[in-house]
Amino acid sequence: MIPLSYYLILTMGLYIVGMYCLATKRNVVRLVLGIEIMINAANLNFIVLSANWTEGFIDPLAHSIVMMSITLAGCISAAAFTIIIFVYRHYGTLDIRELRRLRG
Amino acid sequence: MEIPFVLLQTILVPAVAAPLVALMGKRIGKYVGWIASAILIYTTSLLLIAGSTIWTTALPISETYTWSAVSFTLEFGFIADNLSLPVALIMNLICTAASIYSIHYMKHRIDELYGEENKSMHGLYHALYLLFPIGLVGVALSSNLIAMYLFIELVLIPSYFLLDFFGYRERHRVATMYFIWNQVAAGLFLIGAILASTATGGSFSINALSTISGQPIAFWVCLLILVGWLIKMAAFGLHVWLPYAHGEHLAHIAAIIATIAGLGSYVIVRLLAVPLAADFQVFGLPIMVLGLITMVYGGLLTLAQDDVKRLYACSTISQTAYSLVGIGSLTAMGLAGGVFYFVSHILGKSILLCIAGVLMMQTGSRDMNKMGGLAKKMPFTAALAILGSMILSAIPPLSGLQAEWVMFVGIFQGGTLQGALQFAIPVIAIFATFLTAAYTFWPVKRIFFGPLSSELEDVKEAPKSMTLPLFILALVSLLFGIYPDVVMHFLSAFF
Amino acid sequence: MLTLPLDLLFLFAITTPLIGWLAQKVDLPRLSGVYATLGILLSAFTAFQLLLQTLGGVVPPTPTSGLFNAYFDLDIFGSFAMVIQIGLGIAASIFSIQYMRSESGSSLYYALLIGMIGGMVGVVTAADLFTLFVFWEMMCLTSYLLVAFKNEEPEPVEAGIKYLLMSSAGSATLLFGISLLYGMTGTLNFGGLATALGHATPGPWLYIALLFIFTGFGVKAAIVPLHTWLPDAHSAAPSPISAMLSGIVIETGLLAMVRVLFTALISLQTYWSMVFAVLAVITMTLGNMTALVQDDLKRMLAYSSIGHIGYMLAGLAAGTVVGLTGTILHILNHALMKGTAFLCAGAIIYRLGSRNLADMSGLARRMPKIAVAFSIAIFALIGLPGLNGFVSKLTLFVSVADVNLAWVGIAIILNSAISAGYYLRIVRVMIETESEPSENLREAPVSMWFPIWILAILIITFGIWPDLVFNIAERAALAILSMT
Amino acid sequence: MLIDIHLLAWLCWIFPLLGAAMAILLIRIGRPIRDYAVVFFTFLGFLMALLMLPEIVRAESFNSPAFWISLPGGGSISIGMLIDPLSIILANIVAFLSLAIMIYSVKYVEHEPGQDRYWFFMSIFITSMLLLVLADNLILMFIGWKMVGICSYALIGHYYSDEEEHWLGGPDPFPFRTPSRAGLKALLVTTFGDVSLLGGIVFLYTYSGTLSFLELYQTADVWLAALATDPGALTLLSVLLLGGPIAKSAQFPLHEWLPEAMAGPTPVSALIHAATMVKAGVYFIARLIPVFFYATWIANYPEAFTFFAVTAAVGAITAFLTGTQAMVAVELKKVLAYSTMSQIGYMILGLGLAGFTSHSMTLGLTAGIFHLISHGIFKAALFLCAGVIIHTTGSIYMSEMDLSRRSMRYTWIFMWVATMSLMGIPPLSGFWSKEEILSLSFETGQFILFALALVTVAFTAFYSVRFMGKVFHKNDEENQEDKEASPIMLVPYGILAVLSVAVGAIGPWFGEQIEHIFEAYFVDFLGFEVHSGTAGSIAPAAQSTVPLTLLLPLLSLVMIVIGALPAYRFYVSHASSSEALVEGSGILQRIQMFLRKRWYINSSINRVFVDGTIRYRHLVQKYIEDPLDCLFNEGIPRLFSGLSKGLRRLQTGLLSINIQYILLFILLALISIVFLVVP
Repeated sequence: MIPLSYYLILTMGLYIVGMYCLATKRNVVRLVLGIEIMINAANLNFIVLSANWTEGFIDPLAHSIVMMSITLAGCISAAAFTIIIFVYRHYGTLDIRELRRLRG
Repeated sequence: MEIPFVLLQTILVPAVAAPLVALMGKRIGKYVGWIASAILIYTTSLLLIAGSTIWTTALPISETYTWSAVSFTLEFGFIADNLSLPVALIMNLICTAASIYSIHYMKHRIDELYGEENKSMHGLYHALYLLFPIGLVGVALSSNLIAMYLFIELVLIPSYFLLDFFGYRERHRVATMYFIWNQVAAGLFLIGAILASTATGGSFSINALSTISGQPIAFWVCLLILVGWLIKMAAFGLHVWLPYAHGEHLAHIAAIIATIAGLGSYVIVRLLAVPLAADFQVFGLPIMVLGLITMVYGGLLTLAQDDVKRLYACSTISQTAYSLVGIGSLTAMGLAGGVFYFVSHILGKSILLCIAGVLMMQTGSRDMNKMGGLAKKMPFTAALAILGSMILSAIPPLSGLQAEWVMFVGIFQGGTLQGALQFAIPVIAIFATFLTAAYTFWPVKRIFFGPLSSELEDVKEAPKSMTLPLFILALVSLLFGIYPDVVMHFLSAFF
Repeated sequence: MLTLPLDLLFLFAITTPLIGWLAQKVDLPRLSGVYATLGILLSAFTAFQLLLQTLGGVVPPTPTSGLFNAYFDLDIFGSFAMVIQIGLGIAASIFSIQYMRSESGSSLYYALLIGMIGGMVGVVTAADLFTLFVFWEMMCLTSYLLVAFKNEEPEPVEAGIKYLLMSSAGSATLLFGISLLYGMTGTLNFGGLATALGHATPGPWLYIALLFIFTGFGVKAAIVPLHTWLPDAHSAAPSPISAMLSGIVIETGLLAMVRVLFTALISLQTYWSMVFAVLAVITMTLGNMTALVQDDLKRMLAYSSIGHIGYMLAGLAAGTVVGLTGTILHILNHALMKGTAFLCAGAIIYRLGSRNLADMSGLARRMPKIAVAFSIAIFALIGLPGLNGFVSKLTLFVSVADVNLAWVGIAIILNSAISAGYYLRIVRVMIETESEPSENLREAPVSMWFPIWILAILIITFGIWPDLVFNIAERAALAILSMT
Repeated sequence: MLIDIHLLAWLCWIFPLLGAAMAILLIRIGRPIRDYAVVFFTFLGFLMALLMLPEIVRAESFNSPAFWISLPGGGSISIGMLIDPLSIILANIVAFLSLAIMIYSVKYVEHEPGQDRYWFFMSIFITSMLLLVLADNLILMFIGWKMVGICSYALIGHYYSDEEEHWLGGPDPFPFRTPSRAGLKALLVTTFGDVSLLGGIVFLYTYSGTLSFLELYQTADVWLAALATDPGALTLLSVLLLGGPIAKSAQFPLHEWLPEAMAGPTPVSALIHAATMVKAGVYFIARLIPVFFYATWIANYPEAFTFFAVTAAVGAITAFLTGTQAMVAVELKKVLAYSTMSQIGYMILGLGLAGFTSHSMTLGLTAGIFHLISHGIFKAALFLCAGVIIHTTGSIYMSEMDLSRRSMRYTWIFMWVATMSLMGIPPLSGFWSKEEILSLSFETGQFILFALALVTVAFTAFYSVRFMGKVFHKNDEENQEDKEASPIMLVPYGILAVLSVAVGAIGPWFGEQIEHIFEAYFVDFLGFEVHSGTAGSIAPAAQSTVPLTLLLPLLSLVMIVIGALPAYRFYVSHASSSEALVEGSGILQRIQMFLRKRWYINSSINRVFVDGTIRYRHLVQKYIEDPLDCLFNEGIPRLFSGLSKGLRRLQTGLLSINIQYILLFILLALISIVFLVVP
């Protein structure tokens, strides 16, 4: 059996990847994907931990949570893309660095 | 005579009246000022009655109203005792006089700024003005630190708005500056108050203050409250806001600001010098030295002014420092004298600042270099200016001298002074008072004496409604001068 | 069936677009607004009743059967927060009737608004962390869309996408943290978390969980340095939404944080209270300092919200009954004050068409009702006694001074003094002599100044008579502290 | 006794106060009634003083103070009137001279502006002076003292509009001074002294715990002992207390206000010089002498001798200094002013000498007070005459005066009488009183002081003859246009001149009586015993008195002749011309200039204090206030706005940077966890 820590390192890694994506990428769509990665890191965590809790028993709570979470992530993406469309309309680009009207 | 809730009435009646006054102003314009003044005359007489009760029974009157009692007790406690009553009474009196004075003065100023027919401005002004007596009397009568803070801040609001609405020249900038300085000062006071309350077990009562005496926190409490009030008292280094605030404020509001500055002596005595006497000891010498520097510096600064209003503004810096030196001596005589001097000084200073307003109104100028010989045209005003100067310069039979000698006895006794300082500080201090005569009477000469310039030929005497209230203040000062026990009876019983 | 206010909110959230569609047919553009307001009013009424019940010691009936069984738990804390949230919602909604009249799809706007309120109500009444998270996301989603609602302009859209990205990153972090907590205890119920973790010696994972959860909520609550989305979003959103965001949405982050901190993470209190103390000072200082040089009225108010979040954090840092009381009370007071301020700003923008402070000079003479209410709000924000802001700030200071964090209290007071610098600029500009842009202004319509004045009167009332709410706030704080 | 003596004393100063009230209240009734009402009340005051006079022979003090102020710690201050020989003498002098001057004023101010003001302040002036001399404690006395000052301010600056005809000083190259400036100067200079005096009083009180004169006398041993334990305290007390009299009585170095105090109406000058104000200092020193005498000679605190040393030195220097200036002054009133200072110098010298030996207390007191009396009489007469002269000629400069001796015969005679009294020609009153001072200074062995005083006698004779000659003896052509003064003006100074003669006639007896009374009062009644032969005393000069009584008057007569003769030749007989003499000699020219420039004392004080203040007053503003202002009111806002702008840059608008903040936060939190928690 693979120790739990490996999974946790993996999910942490995923989380960091998501963050890295958010911090470095320019394209807004990629940023949304970054967020998806982060949410999925958390989801994965739930799954991993659900199995870990009791030997040989998988907690259904975690799975229902993940189901719900995926739905929410979908909603977020939907909302994000709605706004992104307007971003493109107004700015003519998807480069987040071009969105600098608001500062200071 | 027993009047129910006499102290609460003093605070509450103007507060309730303020919105009504604002509304009535829309209808009757400047005449609303008489209503406001009548209200203040009523509260003054209430305080007088309270004063007579205390005089005869020697027992303080106290009233307590709970404000909030959940996590910690916040109270509106009022106490009129031998220390607070004379201070409250005199401040209410000044507010009353200034209120009557302002009826005509404000008409002039509002006409100038907002046009002839602006009635609602009168209502606004008088409503805001009514907050001053509430705040000032409230500070004096509070028996609770938070209530005191509330009243301190309450004074700030009308002074900010009145400065911004009706002040002179750079009024908008100065209003903000004034507000922030005072906000910082009040903030420091609040910090001190709360620190004290943590040490007393959550009580904000002034009576409880003495329980923290001797604890290390008492030092910080003293320091914070002291520095907060030193800002308000415009001690040297912290005084730079005051010439602006006085200079640009309406004349009689400047008088009230001077009152606030002087009130510091009362608060320091009330909160620090008496309940925390042992912990306040270390501040004695520094306060005296600071007071001394401020006295001299304020005097020199006053001599440097050509602007009639800034002149009396700067003199406030110097005069308030007198009380500071008195308080710094930490002797009973010094403290009593410091408070007495404050009472006496604000009478004079109110007269003088109001006179500055009269001059600005009647001559349209505030530059002393352009004045001269006005005594011929405005004999009453000139007489008032001299009376005011006499109070400041401690010339009997007005009250200045009585206050000054009581205070200087305290300073010479100088509880905390040792060695050479024991002689040096009092002697320097008393010689510094010479400057007062110079900076009050020299301007009198510049403004009122000498040949009248042709531009000022048309100047007229101010109306009676402006000069008479000031004469009453001078009469009060005369009373204190001839029979100082009117004040000292109270103060001696306290200390 | 959830709880009664929530049910009503959902009902109206769903039906408002229908009414809006209907309204379009009968050409009554304000109908959907009125309908939504009625809905919020109704739910406010029920929420208020719930509050009275909880205060009376009665545990209100939460659904005993059905899908969401036991996932809600009504205590005084929750019901009090709920009343604040819905109450501010009423004001925003009434204000919007006129403000959003010309917007297309205003029924959608109301639906989103009600949804946001619903989300917040869910967050504070949730009995377990995941329910909390779901409603949290609901609140976030609706707020993203509301910020970007005026999509015909570039700024709201830009603010919206940035807000969305940052806040979602925060949400993801939060979820990650929740998953760790779940991993440690196997339950997400607050009661369960409290029993499992409340008295245990903290292990390293608990710290990590704290970090993630705190960061997650912190982004929403705009704790420096996680605050960067806030000035953009708050200034670009429609003013009633700004009022909601500043007044209660970001505070909901704090409220949620309180729930978790005082149950699952109570064993780390000594650690996080120190961190909070530092962050409180940084947050309030940065917020107030940055606001000093703003020329955009709404942006200034937005920064000031950051400052106030700092004050609230101080109470959490104290972590005592007094501290929590102070925080809860300040959340209420800030909702009133900042709500008034943003709605006033909205009314001004509605008439003036500009957010620039310099254009507003002389406003007081043209729009006296708005100017007076605005001034009241501003003086309350400064913390002048007699107005509500003072009482809560005082409570906060006392609480930190009690636990030997007096320096935080001193920072609060000095910050109040600094903040006077920019707050007063607003007052000053309004009462300055008139300028050209403000010459032809008229007073704002009734539906705008009415909610503003309701809030302003509450500001004064709670200032003069703080015990009206002080009591409840304290009991709410006790309710939180009794969870472990 | 018809009326209780305490009541008399109170009424004595209350009546003039009522007179002041009349001056205001009766404005509308009409001028003559008002004037006479005021004068009448002054008269009543005088009457009260007169009624007290019989009590003087009892040589006791009457004092029944009434409660006035309660002080912290249970103490209190009572006030009352102190009636003892010293105060009775002074009160009588003041009240009498004031009455004469007030009667004179009725006519004098007939056509002057601001009469209400004039009468009001004159009455208050008299009130305060009477209050000053009758007060039984230091504070009450100080109140009178200060009120005298403010009244003098108002009266000197009576012509506040500064019309050119009221200017003072000049002619070129000497600067003109305006009345309002003169008033201010008088107020400020005396205030400087007052401040010092107040300091002294308060300082004294901290040791003595009482302000009452009688109690101070009675408890002198106790509080002096306390005072003497602090080194320097007695010296400090002496200097502080003397500051007041020195300024008030126009003594060196605070004397420069008096010459310019001539700017007011002449009766005011008369009042200031003869009856009030400048005499206050003399009175106060006389009051203090017993105490300091006790300290020096009986309690043996050598420090207390400072008081006497300073007093005597100041008196002698002033007498000499101002005597020289009087010789060259060009304005009539200014000559008289210098002469006043010079004469007051004598009085102060006499009082100072009281403490030089262990037995000279009453001698010194007598000498000082006697001279005060006689000077009061003749100086009042001189000023009143001068008022008439200036009125008649319309000029303040003696060079422009040329009066007819015939048509103004009475004035001429009275003025000569007064002048001779001033010169000290026997048997006029001035001679006897001056002799006492001279002989005392000789007897105590203070030969420098004696020499100064003696030389001043010659100066006095010179300037006296000079001004009389210049006014009345300019040429022999009789100027018929001049009219004698109206009786209402003439009578007052006539009476004064007669009185001068009368007092002179009984001079020695008069002096002796005063001495007896003081002896009986201070020594027998109060118990300030004078032991002869106390350590450190100068050998008593008792055996040499017989030759001295002859030698000294002779010597001073010689000095008078030395002084008067040249003046007579220059100004009366016109046998030679002083201008020619001065122009012929460079040294004399320089001396004349030096004297006219008032030894440059005035100009240097002016330069340092007045011009310095005016010129450099803005420096404070510029170098302290403005930088502070800049620091606080611009610097701090700028600092904050700078910080604010800096912090604003954190808000870059770049999402990636925002995310980096989050990462940074997480990182910092992690570090803090690692460092704070893990170990």
